[in-house]
Amino acid sequence: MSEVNKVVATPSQAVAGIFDGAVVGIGGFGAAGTPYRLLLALAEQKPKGLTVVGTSPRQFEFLIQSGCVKKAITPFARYADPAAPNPLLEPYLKGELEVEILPLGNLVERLRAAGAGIPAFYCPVGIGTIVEEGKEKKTFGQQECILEYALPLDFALIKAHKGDRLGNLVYRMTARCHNPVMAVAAKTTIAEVDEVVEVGELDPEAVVTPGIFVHRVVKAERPPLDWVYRGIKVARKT
Amino acid sequence: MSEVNKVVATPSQAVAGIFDGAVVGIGGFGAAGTPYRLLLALAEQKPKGLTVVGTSPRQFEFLIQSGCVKKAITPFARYADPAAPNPLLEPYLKGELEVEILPLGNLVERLRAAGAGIPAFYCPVGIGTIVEEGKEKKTFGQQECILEYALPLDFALIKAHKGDRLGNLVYRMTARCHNPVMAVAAKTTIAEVDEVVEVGELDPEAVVTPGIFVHRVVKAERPPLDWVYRGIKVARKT
Amino acid sequence: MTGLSRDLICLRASKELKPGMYVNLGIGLPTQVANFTPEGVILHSQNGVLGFGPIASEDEMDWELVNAGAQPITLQPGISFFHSADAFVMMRGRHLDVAILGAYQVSATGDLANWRTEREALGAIGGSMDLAYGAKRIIVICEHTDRDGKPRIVKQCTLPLTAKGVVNTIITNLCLIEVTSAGLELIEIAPGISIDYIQRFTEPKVILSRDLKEMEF
Amino acid sequence: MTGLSRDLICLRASKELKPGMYVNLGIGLPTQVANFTPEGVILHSQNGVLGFGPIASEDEMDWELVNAGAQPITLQPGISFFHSADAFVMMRGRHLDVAILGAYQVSATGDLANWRTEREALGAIGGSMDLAYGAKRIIVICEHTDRDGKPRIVKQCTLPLTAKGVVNTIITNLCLIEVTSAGLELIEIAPGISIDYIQRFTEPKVILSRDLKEMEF
Repeated sequence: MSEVNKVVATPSQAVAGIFDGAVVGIGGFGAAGTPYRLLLALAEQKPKGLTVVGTSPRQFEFLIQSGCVKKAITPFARYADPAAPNPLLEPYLKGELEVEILPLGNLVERLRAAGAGIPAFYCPVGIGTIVEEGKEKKTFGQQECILEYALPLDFALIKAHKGDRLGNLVYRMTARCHNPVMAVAAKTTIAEVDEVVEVGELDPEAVVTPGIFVHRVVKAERPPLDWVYRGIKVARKT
Repeated sequence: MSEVNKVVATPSQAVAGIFDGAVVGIGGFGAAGTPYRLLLALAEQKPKGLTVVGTSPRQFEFLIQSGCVKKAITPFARYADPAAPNPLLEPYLKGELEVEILPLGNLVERLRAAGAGIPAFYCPVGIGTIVEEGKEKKTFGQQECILEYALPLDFALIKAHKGDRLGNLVYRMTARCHNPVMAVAAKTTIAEVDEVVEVGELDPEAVVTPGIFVHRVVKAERPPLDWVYRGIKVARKT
Repeated sequence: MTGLSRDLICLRASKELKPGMYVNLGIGLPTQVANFTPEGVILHSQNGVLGFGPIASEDEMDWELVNAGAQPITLQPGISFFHSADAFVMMRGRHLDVAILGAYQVSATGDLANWRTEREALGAIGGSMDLAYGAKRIIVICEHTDRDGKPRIVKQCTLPLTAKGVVNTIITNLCLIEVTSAGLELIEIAPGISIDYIQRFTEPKVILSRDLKEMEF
Repeated sequence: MTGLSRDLICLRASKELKPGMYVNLGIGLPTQVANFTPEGVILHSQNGVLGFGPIASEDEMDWELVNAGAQPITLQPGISFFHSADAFVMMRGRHLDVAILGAYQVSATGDLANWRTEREALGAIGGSMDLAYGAKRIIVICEHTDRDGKPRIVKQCTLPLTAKGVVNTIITNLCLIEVTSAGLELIEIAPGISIDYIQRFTEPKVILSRDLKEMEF
């Protein structure tokens, strides 16, 4: 397949064309699996009025700080530790940032649904809570459910461990997390990888994201350790 | 995890307890990935009135022949080649077998939904065809959709390549097919494997079906080649 | 068969495929297009494989490496395996560029019937409805008439539908037709076949393309 | 803190876990239960890992191997990784035997509030609603009173709910309570704590179990 090459040279080239008002999904959970170099490049490119979709403030921080974000859709609208400084809070209180908070499982199902051609599905998670407010409901057996809609992305920024020029990707341990689901949901998926490998080097049985879901691949340096470890709770000896 | 051991000694032990009237999903597509030894053992055990869920007549053949099946849910109610002898046809024409035919994609989504706690979802596949008959519909944007319901299984009979005593499974090439989805949908998943390996031998990044979805594992001899090659179209030189 | 051989139908269809395209070849005649696909086209099969190589010869054959039509296929660098729910995400989520499907009937408005004939009590939907709905472009390849000599391209399908209004292009032994909002546009004619002959075996009236030409290979 | 230390709460909770059970430990105090889980209990985390080992010590730590609370964890034989949609299939599809969750408030009927306090404008739902709905058994572990000394076990939750009627068991520094259809049943009392003391800091009236006993470790 000599003609196909999705690899681009720099993170800036990789995020080119992300337009004002785009819906951008960002993979990762805490630091692990977060496309650090793509986020820095996009923050520098400064598109306006983005809707960002991710799972924790870590994914949104740079983009909020550079004034790119109109709305964040996230299950964690603060860090798990309520005492940690929250980049969403001040812009939210000032009315500069809209925040949609939702169950993480509803989020990943909505993303998968977008990628799978399912416009909406019913689920019981959120019944009896603020999540059900204003939503259509239906009862199956004894179980009341909410109608949840697909959440399609214009772009997904993801982080993988290794990728080839066809866009096949593998991940590393829990840095896999939300990245494969973001990839499926987006019109254009952009992957930051630790290493670009030759086509054929990845085990076909172990490819997690086949190249059909990936449009650009860029090799990037891993994030600095002070950024990474900021989010990691100091372990205690057991 | 010394205490957990899902491995049983024989296919007969593996299928024990499959009760009359049970809904039984059967993995595989054609011969590849079909749990041949489990099917033979179940046909011998002769439960009555099963509803069987699978993707091609190959999965149902033994059970229909031994009079176990009341209803088959399948996208292929004959072989892809219309001329091949069809084990469903005669019992269907005699009124002894009910057949529900449906798009393969709707089937796998209904199975996944059952495993994922989603009682129902909307999808456009089948609109304008017999698939939509009698079903609730709703329009999203311009797209009319059908409401499709989860299809939970009492048992799944699946075929994997290697498994460990925790139930972690890997597959081999296209013998993976529907097996992982069947596993997710069932209350009790029973896996026939070519090889039982030590815990820790499977690459954690490449496990396809984690043990949480698997309840019994049995090592079984591969099916006889005449059975296997019956379904394979003779290749032509290119 | 008048006009093109089955191999030439497949060859003509293969010219619609470009490097980098993700393509599914339906069961039956379409699977044979794999023998002609240009390098760089990435083939998908609904049983959970992407990027496979040509149909296997008898000595290469492995019964656990097959396409959706149970034909043995081959490994090649870049191939990947996944389960069928993921295979159908690709199909139903509009990730495939092209699906090439067989047909019993195609209507003037692009309705497709390809899963059950009049002769049979049971049929085989398989993944045909998923592909017909989900792929960005649907190319139908089939013989221009059925085994009774009746047109497969009809005003209205009489057989059970696979999907409504989905077919973009029809390639037969006689011609290549595009399904447009104005109707069926005749774009290419097989060598040695006349427009009259095509119209005689095509139930709806065809529109002649401004660029109507003889098919090339 | 009166009664049990946080470690002892975790230790008591860990005794509910048996070999072969699939268990999720929620963010916060519940993650510490990992230090006490008996061998053969299989731990799940929503970021896509099953069968992991104890919390990592500082020198074992790898920042790409963490639980949902961003604590470093360890590899052990039988561990597997998957993406988060699959992780949530396990949670929402009722495949987990037990989830141990923290709580701001639990009601007399098992309603749970654990994602936003009164003090904050934004909260963190995370996977709490998915677990609270999806796990077969919900064990809440928390301090018996909040930082203002007010009961966490209340007649009606005043904080935003995580899920209604889902909590099965509550383990605090003072006692172990089962949520039954008859009401809150006091099953075990921490050493040195009186029934009166528990009732004073529990808003609904508790029912004394016939088998009421002192908690053992």
